[in-house]
Amino acid sequence: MSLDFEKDVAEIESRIEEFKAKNPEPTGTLVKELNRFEMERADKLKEIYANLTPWQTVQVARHPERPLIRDFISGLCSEFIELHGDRLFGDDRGMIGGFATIENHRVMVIGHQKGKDLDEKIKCNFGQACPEGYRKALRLMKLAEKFHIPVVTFIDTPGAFPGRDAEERGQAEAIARNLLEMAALKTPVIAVVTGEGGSGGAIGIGVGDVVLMLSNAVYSVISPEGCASILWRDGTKAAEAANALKITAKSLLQLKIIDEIIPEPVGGAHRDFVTTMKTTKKVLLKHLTSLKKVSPRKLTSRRFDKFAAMGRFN
Amino acid sequence: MSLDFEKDVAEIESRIEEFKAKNPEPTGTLVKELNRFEMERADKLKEIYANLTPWQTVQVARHPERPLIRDFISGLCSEFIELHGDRLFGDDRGMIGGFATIENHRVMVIGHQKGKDLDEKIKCNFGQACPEGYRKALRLMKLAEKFHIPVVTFIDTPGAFPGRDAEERGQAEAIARNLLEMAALKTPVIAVVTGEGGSGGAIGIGVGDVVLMLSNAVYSVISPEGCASILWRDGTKAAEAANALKITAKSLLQLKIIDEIIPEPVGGAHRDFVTTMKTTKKVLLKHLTSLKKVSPRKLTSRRFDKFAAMGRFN
Amino acid sequence: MAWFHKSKEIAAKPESPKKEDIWIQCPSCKAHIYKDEWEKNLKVCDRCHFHERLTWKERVDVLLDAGTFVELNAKVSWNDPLKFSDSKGPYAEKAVENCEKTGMKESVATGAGKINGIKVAIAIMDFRFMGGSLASGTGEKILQTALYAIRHKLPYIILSASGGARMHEGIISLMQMPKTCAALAQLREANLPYISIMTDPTTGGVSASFAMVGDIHIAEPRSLIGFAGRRVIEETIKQKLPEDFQTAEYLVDHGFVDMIVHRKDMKDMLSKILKYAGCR
Amino acid sequence: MAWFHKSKEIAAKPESPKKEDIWIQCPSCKAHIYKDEWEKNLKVCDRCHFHERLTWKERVDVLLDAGTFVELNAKVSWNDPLKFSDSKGPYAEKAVENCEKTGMKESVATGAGKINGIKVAIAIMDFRFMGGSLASGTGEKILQTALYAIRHKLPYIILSASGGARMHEGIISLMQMPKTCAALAQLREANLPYISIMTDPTTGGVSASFAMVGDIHIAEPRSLIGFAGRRVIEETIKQKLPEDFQTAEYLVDHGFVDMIVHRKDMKDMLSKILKYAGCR
Ligand SMILES: [Zn+2]
Ligand SMILES: [Zn+2]
Repeated sequence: MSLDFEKDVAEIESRIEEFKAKNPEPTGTLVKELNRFEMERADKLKEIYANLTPWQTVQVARHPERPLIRDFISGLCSEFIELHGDRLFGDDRGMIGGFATIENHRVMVIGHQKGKDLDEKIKCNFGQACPEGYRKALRLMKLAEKFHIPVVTFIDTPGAFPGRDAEERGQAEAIARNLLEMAALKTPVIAVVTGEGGSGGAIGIGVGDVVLMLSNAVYSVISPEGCASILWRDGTKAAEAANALKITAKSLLQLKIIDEIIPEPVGGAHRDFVTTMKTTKKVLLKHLTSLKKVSPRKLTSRRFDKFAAMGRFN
Repeated sequence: MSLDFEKDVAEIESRIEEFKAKNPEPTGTLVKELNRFEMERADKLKEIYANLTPWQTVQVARHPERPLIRDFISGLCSEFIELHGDRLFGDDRGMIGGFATIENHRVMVIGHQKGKDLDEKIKCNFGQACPEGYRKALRLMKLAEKFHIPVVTFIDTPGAFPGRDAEERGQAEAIARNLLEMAALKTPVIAVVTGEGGSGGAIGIGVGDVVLMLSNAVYSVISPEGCASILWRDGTKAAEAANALKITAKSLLQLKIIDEIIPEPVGGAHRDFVTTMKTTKKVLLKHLTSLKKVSPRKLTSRRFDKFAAMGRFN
Repeated sequence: MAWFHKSKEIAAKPESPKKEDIWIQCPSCKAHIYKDEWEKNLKVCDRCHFHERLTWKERVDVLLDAGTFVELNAKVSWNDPLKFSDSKGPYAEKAVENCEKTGMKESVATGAGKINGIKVAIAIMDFRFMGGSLASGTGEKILQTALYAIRHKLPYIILSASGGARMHEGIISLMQMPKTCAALAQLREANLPYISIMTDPTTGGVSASFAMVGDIHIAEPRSLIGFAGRRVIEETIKQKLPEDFQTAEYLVDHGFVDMIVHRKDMKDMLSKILKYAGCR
Repeated sequence: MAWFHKSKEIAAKPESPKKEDIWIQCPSCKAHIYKDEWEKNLKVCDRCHFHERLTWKERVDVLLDAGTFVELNAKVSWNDPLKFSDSKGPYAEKAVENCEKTGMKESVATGAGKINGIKVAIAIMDFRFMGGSLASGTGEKILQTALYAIRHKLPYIILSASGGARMHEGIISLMQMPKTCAALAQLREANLPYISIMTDPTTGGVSASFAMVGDIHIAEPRSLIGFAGRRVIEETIKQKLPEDFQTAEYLVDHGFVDMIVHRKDMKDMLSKILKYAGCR
């Protein structure tokens, strides 16, 4: 699937296809010509992605082929043992987690699950977790704390599920509880915003010692559409809202909300899973290794200082 | 309401009524005669209650006019501030609790609520608590631990609610969790079996440093009817089962399951709330005063030893 | 109970009273109520028990012993970290307007005071300041007051009144959720009591952070309390929600609020509870 | 994997095999299965994945490294504190029969052993002994093994298989619920891992005590797990329950079981999990 601002690339790609159809086995100058096309395509892609607007970045972050948590797990981990349930009410498919091994690090992986096909998407509410999802996440974090293994969360949600049942079962309480307990958790926490970092639903598993973000991910207090419809009274002004909200990795690094950007391959993570995983793994391993050396007491005290400093300007 | 084994008393009572109807304003010998009737009644009642069988005790423990938790609260406490909810799913009316003051002791009171009239009975499932009831109880106990005030539980339940929803929301987990957390609770816990101590539903709030029991209360692993229908394959053999199960306060004191019996007035607690409350208060105050002096560490270690010794015969 | 003495003093000498000066209409049941009676009732309708929103100063008058309130963090003000502008112009202009309108610098006032003689740290949100929205200054004041409570071993009381996070500060306002909760984690670590009072409305990012992690949760009658907005939920589930959805009473039934307390009883209830928490 | 070698050795030399010696019928789907295949499959039907109940010795063979199991608390036996008798006679007689039938003294066997080289404390309930019921001896052995785990800094694994508390010991059997949980509270205090494995059936007082407070909850496929009995619930709600009610799979959906693990994979799964718990 090609995004609307990629139409120049799409055009080159269709020329390439045409060329290949005409020349099924190119030789000599034809090969050179094909290479030229390919380079032209790569240059165009690079140019576009070097200059993505915030709203275009939102499109990339929401791309239907963007790697989801299960892709990250299989791309990064040599072992994954999924654990289910909140021990209170249910097992939210929109929030998954379990033991995982990344190289020589045993960790607890937790994150939003958007689902690949429609069936799965419906089962996991398109990545909008319910209270039982946040409570499952908390249970696994407390287990990680007991077992002295770090927590790695993958954030990719449009937001916490805004349903009647979710409200009745305490969506607000579940997120709030996680914020408090994560602040006090005596084991390292690394949060990675991989796609959409949607408001309370994102921060509900996002209180990390280190917060990482893929270069085309977004992280925001409200969706650009939601903000536009409230502050611009016009949902179509989403691009302007996206701009104003400063939701890209670059802006968030400047604002000291995130600690490091994980660069995506040219054209976005969805175009090259292998490279995306390789880069993500490298950054994760670096932080896992360094956090391992910090005492639990120092960890929580640093984590407090980190979040306490956010929005302190006086 | 008169119980079937009280028919001799009932007979005397109806004679007294008859006598009073005939002699609305008795004088002289008539007064003496009336006094004789009254004494006869008192003697009979005393005789019956001194020789209650276990199955008769069950009838008294379940008497519709027996004092319920709200009666104990208003009879014992100068202040009660009810607290609601488990912060997870709901507010179980079958398990109530809150801050209370007994003389000069601030405590957390928690207990089963059977309900007085049919409406209330239905709302609180006839004292059969749901998982959210046990979780509310646990929340209040943890709050008491934080605030350094003792917990006093009042046990009066046919058992935990055996409904589909209760199972789905983890009746087993909720009770089990309470058993573990109560064992570890760093504040004094006094449990009082006031009526029916029904199996898991009772012990779910029954892990006390001191376990008290009203003299006509019962406490059992299974209802006599349930036991009879399984082991005798005949539900009408409840009296035999009640006998075999050793469910009376006297038996349980011998078995070292309870620590002290709170004597009820002659004829049972339902015949004299005032005396019942007075006696209960006295016993409670004695234990509150004595437990206050024990350090939290010593409390939990003694509590462990106490329950660890139950059923240790080798 | 001392009540609105300052505002009443001002309002006490009308030159020539018009009808609107003598009675007001209850915003909920539309009953007509004499203004004096309304004020005497702490802005609560005695017909429908509707609790009108109060300013932070009115809250101080209702809850704290007269003359005991000391404001803290008064210098902390709103910020504009994103240089935010929307179709109605710059956030900075709007913020300045709100400051002028309310005499506040942010959506919360914080300080210390006494409740029937018991010293407390307290944060009081004021809905008039940009809908009581949670922004960097709000979070900072709530955090600093928690730290003050820890330093002075005081119980902490927060009165929430908020539509949620303030979009104009973008992600910074979202981060006030973990920030305030991290402060409350420290308070818990210090074993100090925290009472959360939810007033109308307590929604969005405020309900999903400090308001929902109290040792005790008290709500004013009929207050709106919830995470997502009614309209969003109705659009999601394609169904009408029940009338009492997200009311304080509804939250009691669903296990998230300990008790509903009428405004006139709030102060005494707080002091009673604080005594159980060992505060003197 | 070593499997039932002892029992197989005995069964290996039939004099003249009858039909019933060659095949068995799956108790669940009624399919006919060659006995050799059935045993090789660890008594699991490969058609319907029904997991037949195992004896504690079979469990040892499936889960522990060969020759590593050391029994503990072997002298602890059943008790008759109430001198209990029912219509079928004294409990004592029944208990003696069960001892003879099973070679056990109580419904659980406890000890220590190794799982792929990792040392563990383990308690294995056996349904053959009075329906795996929880009684004073059972509770005492489970408690003592927890204390052993604490002394030797070992993870603790309990395999439950029980219909619930043993009525014949009355209140004493009920008290094994807080007793075992108090032991597990001590284990938690010592920061040691506890894995609860629920096999068919795990119900009543066992589900409402030690089985449900594990760090990790594993269940065998299709195991019955629940508090109240199906018939009691149906009588209470006056409705038929769904077919899969109280199955292991149902409990995963409702949040109470972490994972369903097939018998043949159980040992490896345990050793994997124990490594995450820091056990060597
Ligand atoms: Zn009104
Ligand atoms: Zn089968």
